Amino acid sequence: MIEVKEPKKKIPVVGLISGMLTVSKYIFKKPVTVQYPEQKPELPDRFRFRIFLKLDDCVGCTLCEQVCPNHSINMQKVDRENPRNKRKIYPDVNFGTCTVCRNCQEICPTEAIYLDKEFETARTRNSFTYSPEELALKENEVIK
Amino acid sequence: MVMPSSDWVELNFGPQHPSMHGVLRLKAKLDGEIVKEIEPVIGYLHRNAEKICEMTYFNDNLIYFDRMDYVGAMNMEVGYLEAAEKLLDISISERVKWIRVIMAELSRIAAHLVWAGAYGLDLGMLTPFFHCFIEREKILTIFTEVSGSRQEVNYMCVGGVYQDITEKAINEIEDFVREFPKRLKDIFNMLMKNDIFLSRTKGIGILDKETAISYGVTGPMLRASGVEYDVRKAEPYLVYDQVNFDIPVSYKGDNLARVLVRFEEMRQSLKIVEQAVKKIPDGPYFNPKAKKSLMIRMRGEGDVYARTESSKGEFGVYIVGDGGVKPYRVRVRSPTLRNLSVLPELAKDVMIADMIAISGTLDLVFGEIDR
Amino acid sequence: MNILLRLQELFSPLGHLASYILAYIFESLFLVIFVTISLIVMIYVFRKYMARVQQRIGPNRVGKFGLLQLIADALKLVGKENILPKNRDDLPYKLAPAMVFVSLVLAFTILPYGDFFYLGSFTVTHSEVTIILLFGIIAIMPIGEVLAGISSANKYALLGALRAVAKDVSFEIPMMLSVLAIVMMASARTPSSLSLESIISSEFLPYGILEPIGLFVFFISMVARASYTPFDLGESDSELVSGHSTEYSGMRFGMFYMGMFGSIFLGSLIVSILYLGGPSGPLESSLGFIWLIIKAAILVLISFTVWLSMPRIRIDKFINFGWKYLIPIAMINLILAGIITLGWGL
Amino acid sequence: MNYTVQVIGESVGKDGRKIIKVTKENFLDLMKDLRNQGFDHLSLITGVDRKDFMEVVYHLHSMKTNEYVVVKVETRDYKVPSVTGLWKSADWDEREQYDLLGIIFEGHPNLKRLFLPENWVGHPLRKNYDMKKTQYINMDEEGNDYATFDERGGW
Repeated sequence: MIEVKEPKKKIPVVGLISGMLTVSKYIFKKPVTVQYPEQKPELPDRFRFRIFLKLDDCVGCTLCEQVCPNHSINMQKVDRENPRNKRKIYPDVNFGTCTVCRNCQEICPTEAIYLDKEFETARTRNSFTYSPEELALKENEVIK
Repeated sequence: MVMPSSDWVELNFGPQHPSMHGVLRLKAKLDGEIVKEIEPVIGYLHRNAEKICEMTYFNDNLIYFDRMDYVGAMNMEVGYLEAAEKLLDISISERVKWIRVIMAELSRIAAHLVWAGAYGLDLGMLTPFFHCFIEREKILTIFTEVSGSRQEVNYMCVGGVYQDITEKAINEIEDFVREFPKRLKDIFNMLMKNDIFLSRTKGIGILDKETAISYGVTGPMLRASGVEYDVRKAEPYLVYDQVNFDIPVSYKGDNLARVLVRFEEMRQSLKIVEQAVKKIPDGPYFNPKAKKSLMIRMRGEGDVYARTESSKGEFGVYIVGDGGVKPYRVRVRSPTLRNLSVLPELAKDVMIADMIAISGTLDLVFGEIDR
Repeated sequence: MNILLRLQELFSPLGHLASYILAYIFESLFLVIFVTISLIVMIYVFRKYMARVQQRIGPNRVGKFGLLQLIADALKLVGKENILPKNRDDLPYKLAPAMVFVSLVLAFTILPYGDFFYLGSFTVTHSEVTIILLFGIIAIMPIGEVLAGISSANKYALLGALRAVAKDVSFEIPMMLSVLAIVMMASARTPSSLSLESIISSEFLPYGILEPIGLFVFFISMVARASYTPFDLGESDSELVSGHSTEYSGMRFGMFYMGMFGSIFLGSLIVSILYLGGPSGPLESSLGFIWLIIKAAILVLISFTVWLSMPRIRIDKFINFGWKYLIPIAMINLILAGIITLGWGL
Repeated sequence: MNYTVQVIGESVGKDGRKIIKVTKENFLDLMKDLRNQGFDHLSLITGVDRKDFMEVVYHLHSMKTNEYVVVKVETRDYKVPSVTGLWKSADWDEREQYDLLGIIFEGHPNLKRLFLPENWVGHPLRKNYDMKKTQYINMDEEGNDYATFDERGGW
């Protein structure tokens, strides 16, 4: 336990001037902002945003649908030949409600659903939901 | 001259107001410049997280806790997991405990930095805000480094953490610990050397010990009123009994005391992080028992209350389980709600400017108050 | 030789009266352009300065280095819808921003700018009593703010107007007292001591060196009058949302915004004219305008630093400060000035 | 600890905290007792909807001795005596529990809803609350908000 001390009483204007100097000192320092579209920020290795799906690996176990905290994932029927996925159901993702909690990636038994670094996924309101085929594509290949 | 109460002007501060920290609405009755009485109206950000928690699995609830105190999300996760892991009988390894301590303390610094910047803005100071956020951004980068997200991290899970802390993240934390005190000193000087700042905070909004305890005020506000109560010392959780730190206390109880206590807390948190980074042992970062249950088949019965010290005060989580995979009832003790409830007491017969200065020191975060 | 006379010479074939009228019109136009450009430059500098102090970059998208940012902002403000409050008092509501801006531009017509090479001085009005005119005009500006506050039928705006009145009343007096000291000192050396030009020309040392107390009082009064952060009580954006300009939008808001920056610039100009020797400086006399601008620019930068580094003072403490400290200090300054003047007279 | 009143039972919970169960009649006396014994900090009031009865849980804490005790009281008619006279923090806590669970705290000076608008239908944390019915919120001229079932009457 320590007691915090109030700053000592000073001559009135001196404090104001030293505060002003502290502030104006920073004019000589480099700005920290990143000019976004031209300069991309250096993202840490583990940064994740967009969900991807490997269609061949998905077994349609619906675990990701169950674990999704805000029901962003729903299983869809997709007519596609895959011996491992007998029921032919694959997850779609609504990015409008996705909170990037990565629970689906953690729980997926075959690592079919995973997240990756892509984050520039601006979409209009009605096209947030990505179908399973679109989830398999790279972001710039998705046409909405 | 005393105006009769019928001549008081009624004025709504908020829900949209520059210094109401989100969506607080204060119904104020004014006699000229003097605030005669105020009534806080809350609930504009109410999502009923407690009800949502009853409908989701134990592990999934974490993301709703991230969004309670969204400026210091890791603290909320620690608070929830303290209760959930006791209820589900899942133990965590020593390494996880240390990781959690590091993250909780970094998050405390981040939350206090938001407060310090916003408090400057409340008083009309523009510059400290940006310096606070530059430093906060460094912490958020560390969070991204370990978890993948900046603010609502969802890093911890029942039984451990999702991903192990990396060597690079530890280096970044060490860099931060080395460089932060310089900037903190500058921010501190910008505020504390200023006579106007002192005149706005000294002796204003005095909260005495008895009122504070009776209203359930906790955290830096209570400590500024002279009560040496910190859950990290009173009921050590994780490994807080193995690190060396002090609780800052002031006996003045005014705005300035609260400001100083929070600044000192940042320094103490930094001290904890410094020790924890050195002491962090090897070990598993995840309890295989939780992993085996696939995160959604964990069952718990009984009721558990766990309290932790978040950046705002005592954050308690009370979980009742009925043996199912989802909690039966989750109740959150929101520290800021109690801190806010003392505002009508503090802001009585003060000037409008003082009311803003006082409500700034409460450190309001509406995700947590309204839940 | 100043611009006015040169213009009159240019138009002299049109006859005496017509040439003077045309000369005045063009001269006023020059002045409006000068004020607008200096405001644009000032706001740009302020933004860049603020950004650097806060380790940001500041405007850099519109034009090279963001130089056209302010023009873009002005276009945006003009293009915006004017949202009018329902219960407003129509005439004063619409008059208030114009009043603030017009009185600001009027004040610029009186200042002695000093010579600028061939062009000469910018000054429009030449009179024996410019100092009285000047303080008469700048006293109009707060009235615009008060009108805005009481006419927009908003409690925040009303409180802002009340604060603005209290602030202005308590700071006009020390301001005028410190100006009085200057007039007194000037009267010992020049017969027309109410004219700004003769005040400048009569000094052998800048008055700021002779009476630093007066400089201090006057600078604080000017800061208070321009209402930026330590004393922005009429606006106090974290308490009263935006004070008297809460209900304004579009270009009407823009006028208040320009009015604030304009009065910082005006204040710096007046301080440098009265206390720092104005256009006089070393080197040749045709550089007077440059000297004045340099002096004003330094004061403007100091003002910006004050703005960025200080919290808002509380209204009662502020008025206390005005009445209990500044007025006595100004009185002492007046007495000291009297002693100095007597010394000169002897 | 000694109490002057009869308690139903004492036990230790899963988290190691002492739990005291008490009937509704003896509840207020017990709380007064505990208040006098130094439990100056009412940490939390929780209502748990057990379907056929309501359980109200009080977490009490003593700042001086750092003791902790949990008081549980059951009620079938959703009515519990208010403890606002003993701890100030009970004021908002009880309002919150009234708001979300519909527990009526008898003797509370200002028992209004804390989060939801005053005319909200139902108490959301009850187990039988109908989640299907959407209620929309709007604001009246005074700035107070109200709830409505009309889709166009709010957001």
